[in-house]
Amino acid sequence: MELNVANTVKWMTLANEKIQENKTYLTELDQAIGDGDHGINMARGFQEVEAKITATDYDNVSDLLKDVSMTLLSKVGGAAGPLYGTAFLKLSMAVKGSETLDFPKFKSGLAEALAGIKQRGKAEKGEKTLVDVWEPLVDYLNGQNSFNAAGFESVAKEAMEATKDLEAKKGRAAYLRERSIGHLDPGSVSSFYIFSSLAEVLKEGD
Amino acid sequence: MELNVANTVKWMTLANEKIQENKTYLTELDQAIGDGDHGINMARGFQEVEAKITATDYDNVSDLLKDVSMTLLSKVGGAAGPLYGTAFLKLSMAVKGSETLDFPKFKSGLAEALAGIKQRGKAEKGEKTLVDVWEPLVDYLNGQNSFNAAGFESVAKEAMEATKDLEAKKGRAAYLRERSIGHLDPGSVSSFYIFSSLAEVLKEGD
Amino acid sequence: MKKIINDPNLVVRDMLDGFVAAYPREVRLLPGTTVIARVDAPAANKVGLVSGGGSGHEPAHAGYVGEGMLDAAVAGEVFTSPTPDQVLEGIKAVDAGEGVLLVIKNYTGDVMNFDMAAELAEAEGIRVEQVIVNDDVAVEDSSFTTGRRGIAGTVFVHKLAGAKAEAGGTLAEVKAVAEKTVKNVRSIGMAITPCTVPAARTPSFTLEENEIEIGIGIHGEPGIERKAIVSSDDIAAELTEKVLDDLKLETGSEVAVMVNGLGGTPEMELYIVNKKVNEILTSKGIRIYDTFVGEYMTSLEMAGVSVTLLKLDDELKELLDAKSKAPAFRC
Amino acid sequence: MKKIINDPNLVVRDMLDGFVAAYPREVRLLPGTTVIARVDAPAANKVGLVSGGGSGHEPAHAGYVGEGMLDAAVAGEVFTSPTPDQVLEGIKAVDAGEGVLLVIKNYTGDVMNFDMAAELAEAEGIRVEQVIVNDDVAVEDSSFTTGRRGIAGTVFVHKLAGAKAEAGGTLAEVKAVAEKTVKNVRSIGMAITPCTVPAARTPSFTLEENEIEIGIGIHGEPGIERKAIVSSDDIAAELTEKVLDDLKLETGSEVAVMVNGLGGTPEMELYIVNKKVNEILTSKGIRIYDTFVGEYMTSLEMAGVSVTLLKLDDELKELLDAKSKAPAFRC
Ligand SMILES: Nc1ncnc2c1ncn2[C@@H]1O[C@H](COP(=O)(O)OP(=O)(O)O)[C@@H](O)[C@H]1O
Ligand SMILES: Nc1ncnc2c1ncn2[C@@H]1O[C@H](COP(=O)(O)OP(=O)(O)O)[C@@H](O)[C@H]1O
Ligand SMILES: [Mg+2]
Ligand SMILES: [Mg+2]
Ligand SMILES: [Mg+2]
Ligand SMILES: [Mg+2]
Repeated sequence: MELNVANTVKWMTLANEKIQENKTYLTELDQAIGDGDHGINMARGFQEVEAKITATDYDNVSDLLKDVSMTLLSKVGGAAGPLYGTAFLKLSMAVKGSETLDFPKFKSGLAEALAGIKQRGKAEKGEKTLVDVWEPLVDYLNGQNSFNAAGFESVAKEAMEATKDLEAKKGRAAYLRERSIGHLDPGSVSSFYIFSSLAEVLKEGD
Repeated sequence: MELNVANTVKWMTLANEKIQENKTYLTELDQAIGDGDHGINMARGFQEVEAKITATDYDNVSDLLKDVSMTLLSKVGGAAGPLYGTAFLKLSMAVKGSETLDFPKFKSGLAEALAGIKQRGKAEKGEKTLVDVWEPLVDYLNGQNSFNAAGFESVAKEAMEATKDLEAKKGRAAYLRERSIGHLDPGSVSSFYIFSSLAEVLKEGD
Repeated sequence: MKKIINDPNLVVRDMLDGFVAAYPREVRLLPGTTVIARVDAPAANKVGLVSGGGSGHEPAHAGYVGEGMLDAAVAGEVFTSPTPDQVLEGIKAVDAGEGVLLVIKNYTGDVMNFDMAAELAEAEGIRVEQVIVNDDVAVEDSSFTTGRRGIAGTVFVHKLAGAKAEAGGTLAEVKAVAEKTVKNVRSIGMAITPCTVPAARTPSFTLEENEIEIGIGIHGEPGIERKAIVSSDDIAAELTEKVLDDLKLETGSEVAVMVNGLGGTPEMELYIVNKKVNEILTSKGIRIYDTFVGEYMTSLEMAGVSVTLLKLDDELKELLDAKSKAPAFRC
Repeated sequence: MKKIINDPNLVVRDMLDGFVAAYPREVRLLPGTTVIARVDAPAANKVGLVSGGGSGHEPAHAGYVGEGMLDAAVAGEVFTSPTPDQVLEGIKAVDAGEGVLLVIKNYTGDVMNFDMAAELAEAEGIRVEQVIVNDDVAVEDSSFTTGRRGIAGTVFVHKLAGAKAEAGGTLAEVKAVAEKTVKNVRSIGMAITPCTVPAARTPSFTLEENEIEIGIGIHGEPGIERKAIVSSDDIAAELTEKVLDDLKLETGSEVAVMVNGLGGTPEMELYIVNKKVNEILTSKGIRIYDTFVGEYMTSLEMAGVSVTLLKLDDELKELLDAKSKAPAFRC
């Protein structure tokens, strides 16, 4: 695998597409156990991400990911904004200096991103948050030596689906306590769109 | 005919009954071309009238009618309160001094009541108000030498029904202008209940 | 009908009790009446100012009782004018010998009940004057009918006449200010959802899911037109133009603006309306001296908005700026 | 969804424009931001007080900007915390060198975004302190979860910390007042109808025709219990008791009461609720120092009410009585 400027732009474009398509669905998931804005927030943020990165020339992936981070941070708001903003900032920092992102760098970058999310959100695995998709993916990559798009996507998908059975302990869904069980975590679903977009982009390149 | 204390109490009791039964209907009529409170207002007022006059001993009809007037005036509110209050006050004044109310006195009393309504409400016949029931009745009685319950009731009924085709020029329904046509005037309907109650009471006595 | 109430027939009593419980420093409820009066009524050496009307328009009218505005507000049943005996109690409670001005919204019921009360008060030797507010341009101003209704513009009459009375104006002077205000104030409203009189239990009217009504009255009386909902900008423009058509302001005129919520409309939407009202007036060279956005004259839980413009001169501006301690109009 | 709006995605911008258009003497909108600041910000020699949060809670928070309360309010999208860059603009605009206190409602998103803004401001050499408001007793106060939400009690924090800052308190002193207020304020809400986020177009939740929800959050977050509607007295009693269970007031304690409408509930009903709240407190020997009835912290057009009690001491009473020129809290 190699993430260069071109396919990172593709990744974000595809992620934006999926998020726009599923804007209502994400909002409905958030209406069930949150405040009904997750789809709206993510759609606004990724719209801006796409606008920003397609209008800018980048020398390297790090700068591109930094713009993704800053755009999400300043356009999404709510809980998702700082969390995704932090994650992409960490990813960007982890690959600083190199023009492209190879598998080892992606692996460590994602681990840094996860650490950033956990620190910012003070959440651990099993609390029905983004962490429940990001941590299984980091764990999975730790056992891999090269990028396997299908495997990556299926781990993301399973992790996302597994949030359904969890009781929320962090974020707005936590107010529901045991009544949060039986609903997917909206943020985990949007993370799944981001990761499945990445898998698709890299599949093409395989 | 002779209206004495006993059958005037009966009259008011029966009027109250009819108004309570038709409270929702009167309110619906007022919802259509007014503000939806006529049934509520009349029901509240006549409830109090019955309570007042059944708890009091009267020497004469005039005192009884004065209490009816005062109770309506202080309990009905809106447009109907002062109008009915004025009407019953004039009726009471017209029979002052005599223990009972014979046909000539009733006839002149009703004419005084009508004059009071017209003066208070500044309405003329044909403007879709109380006047459109009270004036035809006064006109009818002018041609009579004794009380004919059936005739009296049928004039009241026809007059009430005829308000349907009128365009309101006074009261809240006037804001609707030509759109008020096709709806009964709520106050004319409550007046009809009052007069048909009188007819029933006097029919019994015939 | 879902409402946070107890007995639908006792909403007015419950509300008045809860109102005086909230503002015991400013107001009191005259025992056995539905009259809310200034705690210090009759205020010495001062013309008394009394208003009132049906309930369901909160904060009108009790919310405008206080130093600098009304001396008493008389509450009727929901959407029903108060009765003459209650208005009389209000008049008697505030008369300090300087006379009393009644501010009446132009509805047949209100006019008749207040008029009878004035007759009774005069019979008791109290000087009483009346002013009728008729700011609603949705209704044709014809001498053959009942004329225009009184709606949110009434609040400005309370404010300006109240300030004049507080400043020591005579009965004639206070009345003149009230009449000048009436002459210079125009309003119009619109609704997107109806309201339900508690004791009636069913909505006073219905609107389709996508329908609005322009020119609605504050008791749900029908307006000018029903149509499919349009943007806030279009609504604001239509209401403002209708008011301007009637008020006829020259460039350079100064106005006070009131964007009034009818009860169910969130404040966010009122500000969105105000944005456009402000733009229109500014573009026409009309100076906005002050703006009031909020719920001033409501219609139970009806969702909708009214726009009021008051043309100002130096005297009215000074009275508008004067201090008021009324709970619903502190300035 | 019937609303008086233009583009559902632009409601916040439209609202802020309409807000500053209404109160140009008191506030201004920082160009290119969603920050409403005092017109004289940074107010010289004064600790800056900044709050904010998602929109849809009007008059919160912009309505509390003004002399004696906030120096700036940062608006997010509807029900969405504002972003760190916007909060940073607010902080920078109000810092007069005396430091800035952030008043944050306890939601994950708000805490994270304000926290990041604080980090950025500190990096620019501004002293920043934070206070987290968590008055909603509908939520368990557990250190294992996100803890209680911040709702209407936040307005008292703005008022009291604002008065302390206006009086010249240091950053530490203003923070101490805010923390004391947080410690002494408890609230709980209930809804009878849901609200609709404009851009979502469908209601955030549904309630049956006869159903109410106790403990609802101001973003429509689920509460404690759904049940068939009961009387206003029962609702008021349940809310008051739940607050008292948590606040534990002795006989003779003094409180401020806030009966807050969630947006769609008419003021009449708020007063009916206040009647019972007042009765309960009085019957328990709790002294009511002041009462606030109205819309202070809303949830779009949701119909419902929240009850807030603030336990007072002499310091807090003095601060509560201090002058405020904020458009939504004039006293
Ligand atoms: N403390 C946290 N740590 C990690 N993720 C979180 C945390 N709190 C919330 N989230 C994620 O954020 C999502 C909600 O995002 P969004 O709806 O945009 O924000 P908000 O809850 O402020 O409305 C949740 O579904 C969850 O995945
Ligand atoms: N000027 C008037 N003269 C005579 N009757 C009138 C007048 N105005 C209204 N009415 C009567 O009053 C009735 C309405 O009474 P009600 O609903 O109790 O009062 P409101 O219109 O104040 O709500 C109308 O149906 C009409 O018959
Ligand atoms: Mg959300
Ligand atoms: Mg009526
Ligand atoms: Mg009426
Ligand atoms: Mg949110």
